[in-house]
Amino acid sequence: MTAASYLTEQRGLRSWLFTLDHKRIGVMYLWSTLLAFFLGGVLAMLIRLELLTPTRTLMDADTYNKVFTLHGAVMIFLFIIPSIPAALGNFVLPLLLGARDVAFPRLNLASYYLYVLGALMALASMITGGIDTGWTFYTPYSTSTGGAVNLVTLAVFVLGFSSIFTGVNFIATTHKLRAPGMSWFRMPLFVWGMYATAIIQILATPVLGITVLLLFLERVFGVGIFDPKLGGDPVLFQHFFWFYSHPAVYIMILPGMAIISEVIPVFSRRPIFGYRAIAFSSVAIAGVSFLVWGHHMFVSGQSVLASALFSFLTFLVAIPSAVKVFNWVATMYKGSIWLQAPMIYAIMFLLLFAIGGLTGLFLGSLATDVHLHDTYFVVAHFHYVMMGGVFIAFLAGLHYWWPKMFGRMYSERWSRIAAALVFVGFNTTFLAQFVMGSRGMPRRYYNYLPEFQPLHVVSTVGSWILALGLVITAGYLLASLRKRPDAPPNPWGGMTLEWQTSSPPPTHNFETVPVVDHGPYDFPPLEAEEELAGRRA
Amino acid sequence: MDWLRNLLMPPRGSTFADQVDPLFWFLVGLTAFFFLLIAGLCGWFILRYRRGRAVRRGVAPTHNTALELVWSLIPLALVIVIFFWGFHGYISAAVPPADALEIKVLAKRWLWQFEYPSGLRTVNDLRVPVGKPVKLVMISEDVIHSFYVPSFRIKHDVLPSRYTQVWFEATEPGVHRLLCTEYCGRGHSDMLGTIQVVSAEEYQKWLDSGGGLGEGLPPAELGRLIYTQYGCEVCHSLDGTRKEGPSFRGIFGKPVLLTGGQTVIADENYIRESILNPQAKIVAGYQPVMPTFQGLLNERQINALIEFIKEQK
Amino acid sequence: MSTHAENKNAVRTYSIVLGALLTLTAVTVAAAGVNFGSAFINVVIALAIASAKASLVALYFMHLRHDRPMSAVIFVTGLAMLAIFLMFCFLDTLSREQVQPGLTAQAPARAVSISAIILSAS
Amino acid sequence: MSGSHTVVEHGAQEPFLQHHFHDLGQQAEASKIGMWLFLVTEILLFGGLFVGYGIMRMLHSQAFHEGHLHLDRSLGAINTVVLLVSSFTMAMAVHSARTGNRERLILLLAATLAFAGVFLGVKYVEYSHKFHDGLLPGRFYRHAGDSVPGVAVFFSFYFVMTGLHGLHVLAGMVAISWLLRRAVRGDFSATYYAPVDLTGLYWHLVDMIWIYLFPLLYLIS
Repeated sequence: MTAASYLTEQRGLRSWLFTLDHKRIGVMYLWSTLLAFFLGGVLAMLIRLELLTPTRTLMDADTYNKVFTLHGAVMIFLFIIPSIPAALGNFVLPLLLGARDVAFPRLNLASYYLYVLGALMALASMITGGIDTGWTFYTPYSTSTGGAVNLVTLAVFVLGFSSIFTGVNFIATTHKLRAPGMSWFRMPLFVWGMYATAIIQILATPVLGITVLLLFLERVFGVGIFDPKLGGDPVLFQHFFWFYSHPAVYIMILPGMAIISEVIPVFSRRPIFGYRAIAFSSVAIAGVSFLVWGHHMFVSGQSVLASALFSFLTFLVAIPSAVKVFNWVATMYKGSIWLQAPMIYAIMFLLLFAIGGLTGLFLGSLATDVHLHDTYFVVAHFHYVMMGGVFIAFLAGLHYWWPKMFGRMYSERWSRIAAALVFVGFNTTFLAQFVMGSRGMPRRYYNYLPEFQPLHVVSTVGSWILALGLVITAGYLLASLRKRPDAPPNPWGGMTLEWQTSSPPPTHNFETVPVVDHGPYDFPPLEAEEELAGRRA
Repeated sequence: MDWLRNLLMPPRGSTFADQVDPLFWFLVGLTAFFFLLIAGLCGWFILRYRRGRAVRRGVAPTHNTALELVWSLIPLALVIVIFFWGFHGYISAAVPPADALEIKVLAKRWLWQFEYPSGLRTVNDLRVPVGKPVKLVMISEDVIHSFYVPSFRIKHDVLPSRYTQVWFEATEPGVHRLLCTEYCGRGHSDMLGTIQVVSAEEYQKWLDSGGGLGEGLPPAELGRLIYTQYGCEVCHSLDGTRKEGPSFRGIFGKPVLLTGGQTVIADENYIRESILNPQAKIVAGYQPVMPTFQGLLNERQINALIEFIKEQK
Repeated sequence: MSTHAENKNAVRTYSIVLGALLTLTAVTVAAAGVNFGSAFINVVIALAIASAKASLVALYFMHLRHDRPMSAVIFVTGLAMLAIFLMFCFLDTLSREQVQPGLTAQAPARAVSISAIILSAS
Repeated sequence: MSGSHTVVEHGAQEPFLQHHFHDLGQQAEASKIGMWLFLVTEILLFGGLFVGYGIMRMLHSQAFHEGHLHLDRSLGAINTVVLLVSSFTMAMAVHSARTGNRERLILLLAATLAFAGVFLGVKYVEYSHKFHDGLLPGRFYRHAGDSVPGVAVFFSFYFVMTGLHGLHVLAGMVAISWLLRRAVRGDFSATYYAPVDLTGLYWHLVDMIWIYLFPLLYLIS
């Protein structure tokens, strides 16, 4: 590399802590969220270990309740929600648009520090009594239990604003900082996905803020809105909570879909099939996501009329999701499919997300949801969407942009071994949970009926395979950082703007302002590409 | 196919099973079909159009309006069918027949209490006649619980703020499991009960005998029965393990330190008071969470429980 | 010179808007003392007046009337989300089935039908 | 990076242009979009309270009526007028900034700040009166002699809603003070006045929320 990159132009801790560079903030976010994922993963392993036997295995019921609460809260608020937008998105969104930075760099740094503050508050709960409410904080349990609930509600409030700031930045950046020639329909689909995500972040997160604030005030002052003893309605809390937390599912999955929309055309060397359909379906999902939250409440005492409406609207979300999947598959048709790590994870995403999405039909449908609600079926379903979907897409994106972020190629061979282990481990862990769930094993159970033990053992063993795969992933990625920089500017042959600059990029992203004169997936004719492959080999 | 049915679904115990299960199996089939379709296409494309493989690729279209309409409209039609199918089952579960037998349910951490029209009360043990609609009117004393009977395919939250209801009609005599499915704290996974479906005559006989719990049993044996059936075991262990409440092991006749510093001897009167008025004296280090059993246990049953506790040396 | 004219113009517009806002404040205080038949109608009238005031503030003080449409789009989207939130919460609360011990004879089946719910909401 | 950034910001040609924007117009438009997005989050934050208020008022309509009788309607009306006038002076301040009239900008910002102070002063009088009567939120409610239960819930909402609004007024005062300092320093001109414009938008939103709070809390019939 000739010129200094964003990694080397300035050195020292201060140059990182006070940076306004979106790439450095993205990298700081990346390491922080990965640390959170590691913590959440350790907690998950503890949960699986405890469930190896029907009664006590290694911890008491109180500890177990705190562990699963923290696992959920850490994974959702500290990992999945910020991982793709704030870590990968921060890094690549301005590059994809040909911008020098996001619109509000200081707000971006503020977002990161709010994240750190919120994370520290949430983790401080571990040493100040723990929290055993479940990540859903349902009242009146959450208003009557002891522990560090107050601290965690405030942490969630702070984390919410961190997320809002990211969303504000992305929308303003997309509107105002596109490079010359970058019309809306020349934007890479990742940008469309981020844009749709940002809409939800801005519109839904404030309601989470007021919900946890009211919960906090309920605990401190006894406000009375959610407390039946004071004339309040605990079911209203569920409306407040899910008004945010269901759209939040799309804050998580839309960025995952956005990554897949980048990876599949590049590694199939095909223009994406149905660009507009995918772009609009992202925005459609963002819109409809606000109309479906009540499907978490079919057995909660919500009225029959509300349940019926919410069920119907829920099914409408299935359509844009299905459209996306079919478009991705069709993109591969007559392509030149290059099975490198990002593509392997993208195909894994297609398979796992298909299961996650299709099992959602069981839960959106009223009669079957009554039986399956709050069982392991739900646990398996959302892990297929959140982990099989979002996390696998995150891995696809991480492998895709890793050379760009750090200027190093990782070991392709180890990445295949790891991917195979992750795939086998994941399915072993969670397919067993589908079966348990439909047979009537409730979630959040510390003790369980002995008849479920074989399936729990399978699930726990699966979690070990999964963990092994992830440890290997961490190993070869970290090992690549010890090498000398060896990544070419465009290792995958992508046509989007981030590949037009060096790897890693210079501080101001581009030496000259790029001018866009083609679509994001207008690859050169295939013959030339095949020739290129021959030369590289 | 029976093995598959037993693998994925619990036994069928109520009329709802016949409404829920066909939809469930339809969805299983749909999931399998679309998953195999997607996986098959992916596999085929990967094999056929692998990079470097000499194959005629030509120019693939970047969109195809007709195709895109087809794969939007077919799922749309399918989900509309699923919606109405699911709605149908849900509505019939939401509206109990007018002649349903009404039983009141009180949920509290961590037990289920049932009150029959005759005034009889039981704990964690619901007995219902076969082939007759039963409506449960439920309320909680503390936090939200959820009444779940997998083999009946019914579930409904039990709220502390207002009554909710659920109904079912059991199809044959047998025993079914009742679980709590709304997380309610330490004893959540122990908040279990049984539902015994018996013939109409047997049900009537049982009601007339006042529940007939443990007749003819010696007091300590009856005490053991009450200990399990009334949910004492959820909070009080027999082997010294610390649970929500103090263990019964070796407490009888011993001094007990209370919150506030005073000490009492755990004699018959103390135990009796703790059963009927649990908040009167709280053992140091424990929370005042125990519900009262006033009106739930008669004198004979209380004495039996005391005898049982005496034996836990 | 154009500044001067523009100046005068703006001062006049803002003054008229302020006058309207103060008048509407007086109207809403007065309306609160009048019984329009039901508490519900009183709430609707109070909220209608408040919305008129808020619209004046948004259109003139916040320049939405002359601004780029983007600002208005963002603002209206936010209000629409709030409306959705409000609507569904009320819909559920108003249409809940009333369950009481011993009320078997009531006809909860009717309560399910949408027409009954619309009736009970008004 | 932060170092070079500051250099660009205080560069010679455009003192307040950040390095990643082409010109001040683009920068102002981006910041305006950002501000409106932020205002939407504020609307939804308060919106949650309005929804909760609506449901609780429906469930406890008598208690809400009885509770509101303890509020001083004339003080509420005075505060409404004060806040509306402050919105007017703020709009005029933005106009002065746009036309480059520095003296008038300073005067109008100071006036807005003063009205905001009056608003909080009146609020203080109201709050201390409620404290004295034991009309406190939720479980701290000490007032005796209510004919219906649930008045405590009304006062919970009264304090949470006006309290959160009061905090926003306070934040607005901090922002206006900062504008005042920059205006005195001579930072603003007819080409660069975005901070005044954006603070103005925020201030009008605070006013707008009060426009709804006033009838909902003080005028229940």
